[in-house]
Amino acid sequence: MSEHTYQADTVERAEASPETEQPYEALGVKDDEYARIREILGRRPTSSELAMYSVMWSEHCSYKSSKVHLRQFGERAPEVDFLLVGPGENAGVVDVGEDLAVTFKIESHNHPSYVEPYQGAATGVGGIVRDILTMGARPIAVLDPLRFGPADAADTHRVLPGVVRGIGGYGNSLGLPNIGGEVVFDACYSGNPLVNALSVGVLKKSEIKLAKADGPGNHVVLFGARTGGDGIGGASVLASATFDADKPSKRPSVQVGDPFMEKVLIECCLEIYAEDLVTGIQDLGAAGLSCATTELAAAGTGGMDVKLDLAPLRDATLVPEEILMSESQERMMAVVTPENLPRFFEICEKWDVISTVIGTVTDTGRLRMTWHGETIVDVDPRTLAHQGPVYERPYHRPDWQDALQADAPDAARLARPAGGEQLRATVLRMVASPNLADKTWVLEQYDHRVRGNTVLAHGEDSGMIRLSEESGLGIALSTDGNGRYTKLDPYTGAQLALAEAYRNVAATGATPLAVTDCLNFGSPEDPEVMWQFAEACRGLTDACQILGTPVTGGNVSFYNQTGSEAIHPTPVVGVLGVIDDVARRTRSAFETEGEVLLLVGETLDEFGGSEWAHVVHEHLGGLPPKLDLERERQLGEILVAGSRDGMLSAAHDLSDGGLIQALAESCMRGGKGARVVLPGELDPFVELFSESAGRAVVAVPRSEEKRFTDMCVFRNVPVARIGVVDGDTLEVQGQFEIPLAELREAWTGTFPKLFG
Amino acid sequence: MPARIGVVTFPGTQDDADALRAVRVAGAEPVSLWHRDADLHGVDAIVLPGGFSYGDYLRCGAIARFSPVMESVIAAAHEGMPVLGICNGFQVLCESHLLPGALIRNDGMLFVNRDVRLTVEAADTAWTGGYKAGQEIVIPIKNGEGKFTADERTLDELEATGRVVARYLDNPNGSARAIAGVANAAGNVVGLMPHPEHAIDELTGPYPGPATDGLPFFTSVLQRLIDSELVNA
Amino acid sequence: MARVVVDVMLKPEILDPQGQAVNRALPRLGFDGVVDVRQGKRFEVELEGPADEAALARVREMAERLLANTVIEEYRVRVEA
Amino acid sequence: MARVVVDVMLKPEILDPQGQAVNRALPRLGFDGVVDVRQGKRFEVELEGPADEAALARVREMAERLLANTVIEEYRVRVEA
Ligand SMILES: Nc1ncnc2c1ncn2[C@@H]1O[C@H](COP(=O)(O)OP(=O)(O)O)[C@@H](O)[C@H]1O
Ligand SMILES: [Mg+2]
Repeated sequence: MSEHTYQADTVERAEASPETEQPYEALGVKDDEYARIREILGRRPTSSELAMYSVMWSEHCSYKSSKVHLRQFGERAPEVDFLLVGPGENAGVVDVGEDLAVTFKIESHNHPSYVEPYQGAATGVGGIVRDILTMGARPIAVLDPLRFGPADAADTHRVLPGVVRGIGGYGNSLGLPNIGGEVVFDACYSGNPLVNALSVGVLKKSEIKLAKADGPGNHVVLFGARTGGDGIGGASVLASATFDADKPSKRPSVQVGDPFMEKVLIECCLEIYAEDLVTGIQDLGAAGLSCATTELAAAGTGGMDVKLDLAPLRDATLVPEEILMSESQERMMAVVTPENLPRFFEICEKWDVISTVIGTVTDTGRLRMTWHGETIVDVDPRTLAHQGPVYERPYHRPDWQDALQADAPDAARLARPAGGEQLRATVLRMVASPNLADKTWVLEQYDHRVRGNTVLAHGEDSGMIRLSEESGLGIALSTDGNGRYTKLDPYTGAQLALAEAYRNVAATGATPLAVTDCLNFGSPEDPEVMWQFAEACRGLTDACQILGTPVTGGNVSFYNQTGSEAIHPTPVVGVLGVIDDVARRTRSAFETEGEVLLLVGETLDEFGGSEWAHVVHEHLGGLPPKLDLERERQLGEILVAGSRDGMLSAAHDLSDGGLIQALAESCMRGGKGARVVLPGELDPFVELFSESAGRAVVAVPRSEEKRFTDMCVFRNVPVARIGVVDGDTLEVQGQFEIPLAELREAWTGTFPKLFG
Repeated sequence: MPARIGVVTFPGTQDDADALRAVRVAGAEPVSLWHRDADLHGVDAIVLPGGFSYGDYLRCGAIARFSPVMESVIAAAHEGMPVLGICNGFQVLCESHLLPGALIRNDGMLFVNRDVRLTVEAADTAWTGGYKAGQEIVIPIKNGEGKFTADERTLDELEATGRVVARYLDNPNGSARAIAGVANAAGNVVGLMPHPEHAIDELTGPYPGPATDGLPFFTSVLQRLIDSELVNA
Repeated sequence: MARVVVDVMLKPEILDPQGQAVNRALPRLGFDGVVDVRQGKRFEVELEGPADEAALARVREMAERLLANTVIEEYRVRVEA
Repeated sequence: MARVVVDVMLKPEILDPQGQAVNRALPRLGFDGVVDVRQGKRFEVELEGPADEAALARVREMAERLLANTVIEEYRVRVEA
C-alpha cells in the first residue's frame, strides 16, 4: 500500500462525522478519558489525535496513578544549593563543583526484557542514555540493577543470559563503562524480571539543555534513525479498525536497537552542543514523535506545525497514526534557528546521521500536523503533555500485612546454626547462594574501562568515575533495593534501599548528594499495591529529608505481575556522590596484613527479610531491620572523613548476608585472610549474619586506630575492634576457620555452574 | 619537534580517548585522525584504537578497512611507519591484510573483559622495544571476537620468524597457539587484542596490579622514533 | 550422512542494523544498483542418518528451539543438493 | 528486481566456535544424530535490475572484497528461486 492511497482521518472529517465509532478502548483509553478528549477538542478526535492522547495519557507517560504520590519528592525535598534541575525534566542535574554538573537517571525496561531479553535490555540502556544526552551531557557510565526469578528456573536461563548480553552488547558498543548494578534472584520475579538501567552524564554547568520549542520560525528537526513500525501494536489496531481496506503490513512486536546508530548520534549531538546550535532538544522514547512534539511545544512558545509525511521512514507502509506512536530507537528532535541550520546539517552529515526538518515553531498555541497537505492533528499541546488524567487511586493496607509481620524469624521459629561446624557450613552455603555469590560471570561481559576514567567498578561498594584528570574531581554511584524488606514494610523498605545506596557511596569516600529512583510495583489498580506504593514514596521522601539528598528524577514501573500475583514492591534507589579527589577513594579489599578491623555501627538480632532466612528457610516474615537515619548520616560522615584524613585502608558496607559476607568479600578481593574475634554478648550467629542497617567494616593501619575510634565515639556511633587482617584463612576465633581458597571456590563456583 | 602519534577515530570507535591519553602520558603529542580524512597530518606513528567501528557489523573491522584514512595508513605502513592496532584496530589491520590471520568469535561465545597475563615474546618490534623478551605483563582484554585464527602454515611462519608479539598465559578465548598479538615481517605493524592503553596509570589500571604494564607499548615507539632520529628527544 | 541447511533471517519487519551497515558501505566501495541487503545466519547441519521426513522434523524443532529466535527471526529448513 | 543470495562459511580448516557451541548444546536439548554443525552468514542482496551474468559478477566481487574475508571464509553466490 502506498502512502498516497491512504485516506487519512482529517480534522475536517472528524468535524463532519462526529458519530464515527472509534476503538479507543483497544488503545487503553477509558470511557471518561475519551469523553474528556472530545470535550477538550470540541469534536471527536481524529485517529491520529486519538493515537496521541492514548499514548500521552497512558500510565507510562502521564504517571496518572503515581503523580499524586511523586509530588512530595519535590514539595518536601531537603533544602540544597546544588540542585540545578529537579524532577520533571528528562533527568535531574546536580552541581558537582569546578564548573561541572552531572545528570543521572534510572529507568525500567522490564516487560520488553521478558519478551525478548537481549533487545529488551539493550533498548533499555539505549533509552536511558538518550535521556542523559538530551540534557546536554556526555553520557559517561551506566549501571544495571537486575532482578530475576529463581536462579535455577528454566525461564531464568532464558532471560538472564540474554539480558546480560543485551546490556553489554548495547552499552559496550556505546563506549560507556558499566560501573555497577545488582543481580538479585527471587521467585516473585518469575515471569516478570526487573531490568532497570541507570545512566549518568557530565556537562558544563552553563550548558544545560532543555526540552522546549522556543522562538516562532525556528525549525523542528528530526534526526537519527528512520522511523519504523516498532512498538505500535496499539496504533495498528487503530489504523486497521478505522480503515480496514488496505491493512498495513505486519508490525514488529519488539523494538530492535542499533547501538552503532546511537553511538554516532551521541557524538553528533555533542558536537552540535559544543557549537551551541540547538535552542531545545528532546529524545524520542516512549510515545516517540507524539511525546517529543507535544512536550517540546508545551514547554516552549506553545505552538508547532509539523509535516508528518516528511519523517524519514524505514517502512513506507506506515500510516500517520503509527508514525506518531512508533517507538523506533535512536531518534532525537531538536529545535534549531534558521541561522544555525546549515551548520547543524553539516555536523549530522559528518556523522552520517540523517536529519530532516519536519516542522516549525509557532506562537499559535496549537500543535498542528499535516499529512500530504491535509490537517490530521490540531490540538493544544498542553492538554496532551500536562493535562492528562490524574487518579487518586484507592489504597489500603493489605489484610495479610499484620500476619506477615507477626511471622518473625526468631530463634524459636527458624532453627539457627549453633557451634563452629554449623556456622562454618552456613557461611559456605551463604557465600555460594545466588544472591551473594560472585557475579564475575555477568560482570566480565561488561566493559568497565572504556574512556579510561573508571576508578572503581564491579566488586566495589560503588562505581567511581573521574571527571577531571587535573583536579581528580569524581563521582560515585550505587543502586540498591530490597524487595523482601519492602514487602514486609514498604515505608521502611524504601528507606533501607536509600540508606544502603547512601552507605555504599560513602564507603568509597564520596559524599552522597542526590537520588534517582525506579519504583517497580504491581498493578496500581490493586489497592494493596497502591498502598505499598504510597508508603514507599512517603518513606523515601522522609528519608531524603533527613539525609539531605533530594530526589532528582526517576521512573515508575507498574503492572509488574504475573496474573494477579504482584512482584515484591521493589523501589530501586540510585545515589550519586561526589569526591574532590578520586585518588583517595576507599576500596573494599583487605590488602595489608596486620591492619586492624573495626566494626562500625550496632548489631541487633534482625533477620526479617534477611538473606539467611531466604536461603536456608525460604522464609519471609517479620519486620525488616530498623533504620536510624540520623545514625546512617553519621556513619556516612565517618566514612568520608576517614577517607579524607587518610585513616582508612578499606571499607565495606554491611548489608545482605551481614558481617561475615562483608568480611569474606573483602578478604577474597584483597587476597588476604582475617582473624576475627566477635565483640558482643550476642549469639555468634547473630553477630555474623544479622542484617542490621547502619554498619560498615573498615580496615585501618594500627597507627590510625585510635584516631578513627575517637571519631566514631565523638559522633556517638558504636565502634568495636573485631580483628586483624592476617594469613590466608578467614577465621572466627573459637568458632571456625575457612581457607580463602575454599571460600573462593564456593563463592565463584555458582554462576559458572548455573549459566556457564 | 616532538613525536606526533595519530589516533584514528572511525564511527563507532570507543577507545580513542584512552589511546590519545596513553600517547600523551608516554610523552608524545597525540593527534586525532578522522576516518574520512586521508591526510595523516604529519604524524610519525599511528594507533588504531579499540571499539566497534561501524558497530562491528558484518565482521569486526571489515567496513572500517575501506575508510579513506586506511588507504593512507596502509601506504605509510608499507613505508615503515609504526602502526599499532589494538583490539578493533587489530581486526582492521587483519582485514586490511597488513597483518596475517583473522579474529573470530571467542570460544566461550561471550564478550570477556578481564585482566590477563601475557608474555611479550617479541621485544624487537617498533612497539615492544621497551620490554624484555619473555617478560610477563598484565593487561586487560575486552572483546567478543578476539580468537586469533590463521592456517597452520601461517602460524608456523609467524612462530619461526619471531612475529608472535604476545601470548596469553591463560588463553581466554581459544586463540590459536594462545596468540594475543602479532607483527608484520618488518616489525613496524603490530596488532594486539589486549588493551595496553587501559594499563597506564595506578588509578585506572588493572587491580590488583601491576597497573601500568601497558605503558611501554607507547614509550617504546617513542624511543624508536627518537633512535631513528625521526624526532627529537 | 546428509546435510540439512537452516537459513535464519530477521523477520522482514524487524530492523536489521547489520544489513543496513553493508547497504551503506556498498556505494562507498563503488557498488551501485543494490536496493537492499539483509544479513542472516546459515547453519549447515550434518546428520548421521538420511535427511528423511523424521530427520527434517527434528531439524525444524532444533531451529525453532535453538537456532532461531522466533520472536524476531524466521527460519527455513532445506536439504542441500 | 532480483534477489541474489551470498552464503559465507568459514573454510573447513578453520575451527568454527559458533558451530561448536551449537553442537555442544544440541545433545543437552535432547537432539541426537547430529554429526556436526557449522554456522555461517547468509546475505540477501536485492538488485535494482535483473540477476544477469553481469550483475552476478558484480555481486561476486562484492563478496570477494566485502562480504567475505577470504583469509578464513569462502562464499557462494546464487540466484534464489
Ligand atoms: N519515581 C520517580 N521519582 C522521581 N521522579 C520521577 C519518578 N518517576 C518519574 N519521575 C520523573 O517524571 C518525569 C517524567 O518521567 P518520564 O516520562 O519517565 O521521562 P522520560 O520520558 O524523559 O523518560 C521525569 O522527570 C522523571 O524523572
Ligand atoms: Mg526523556
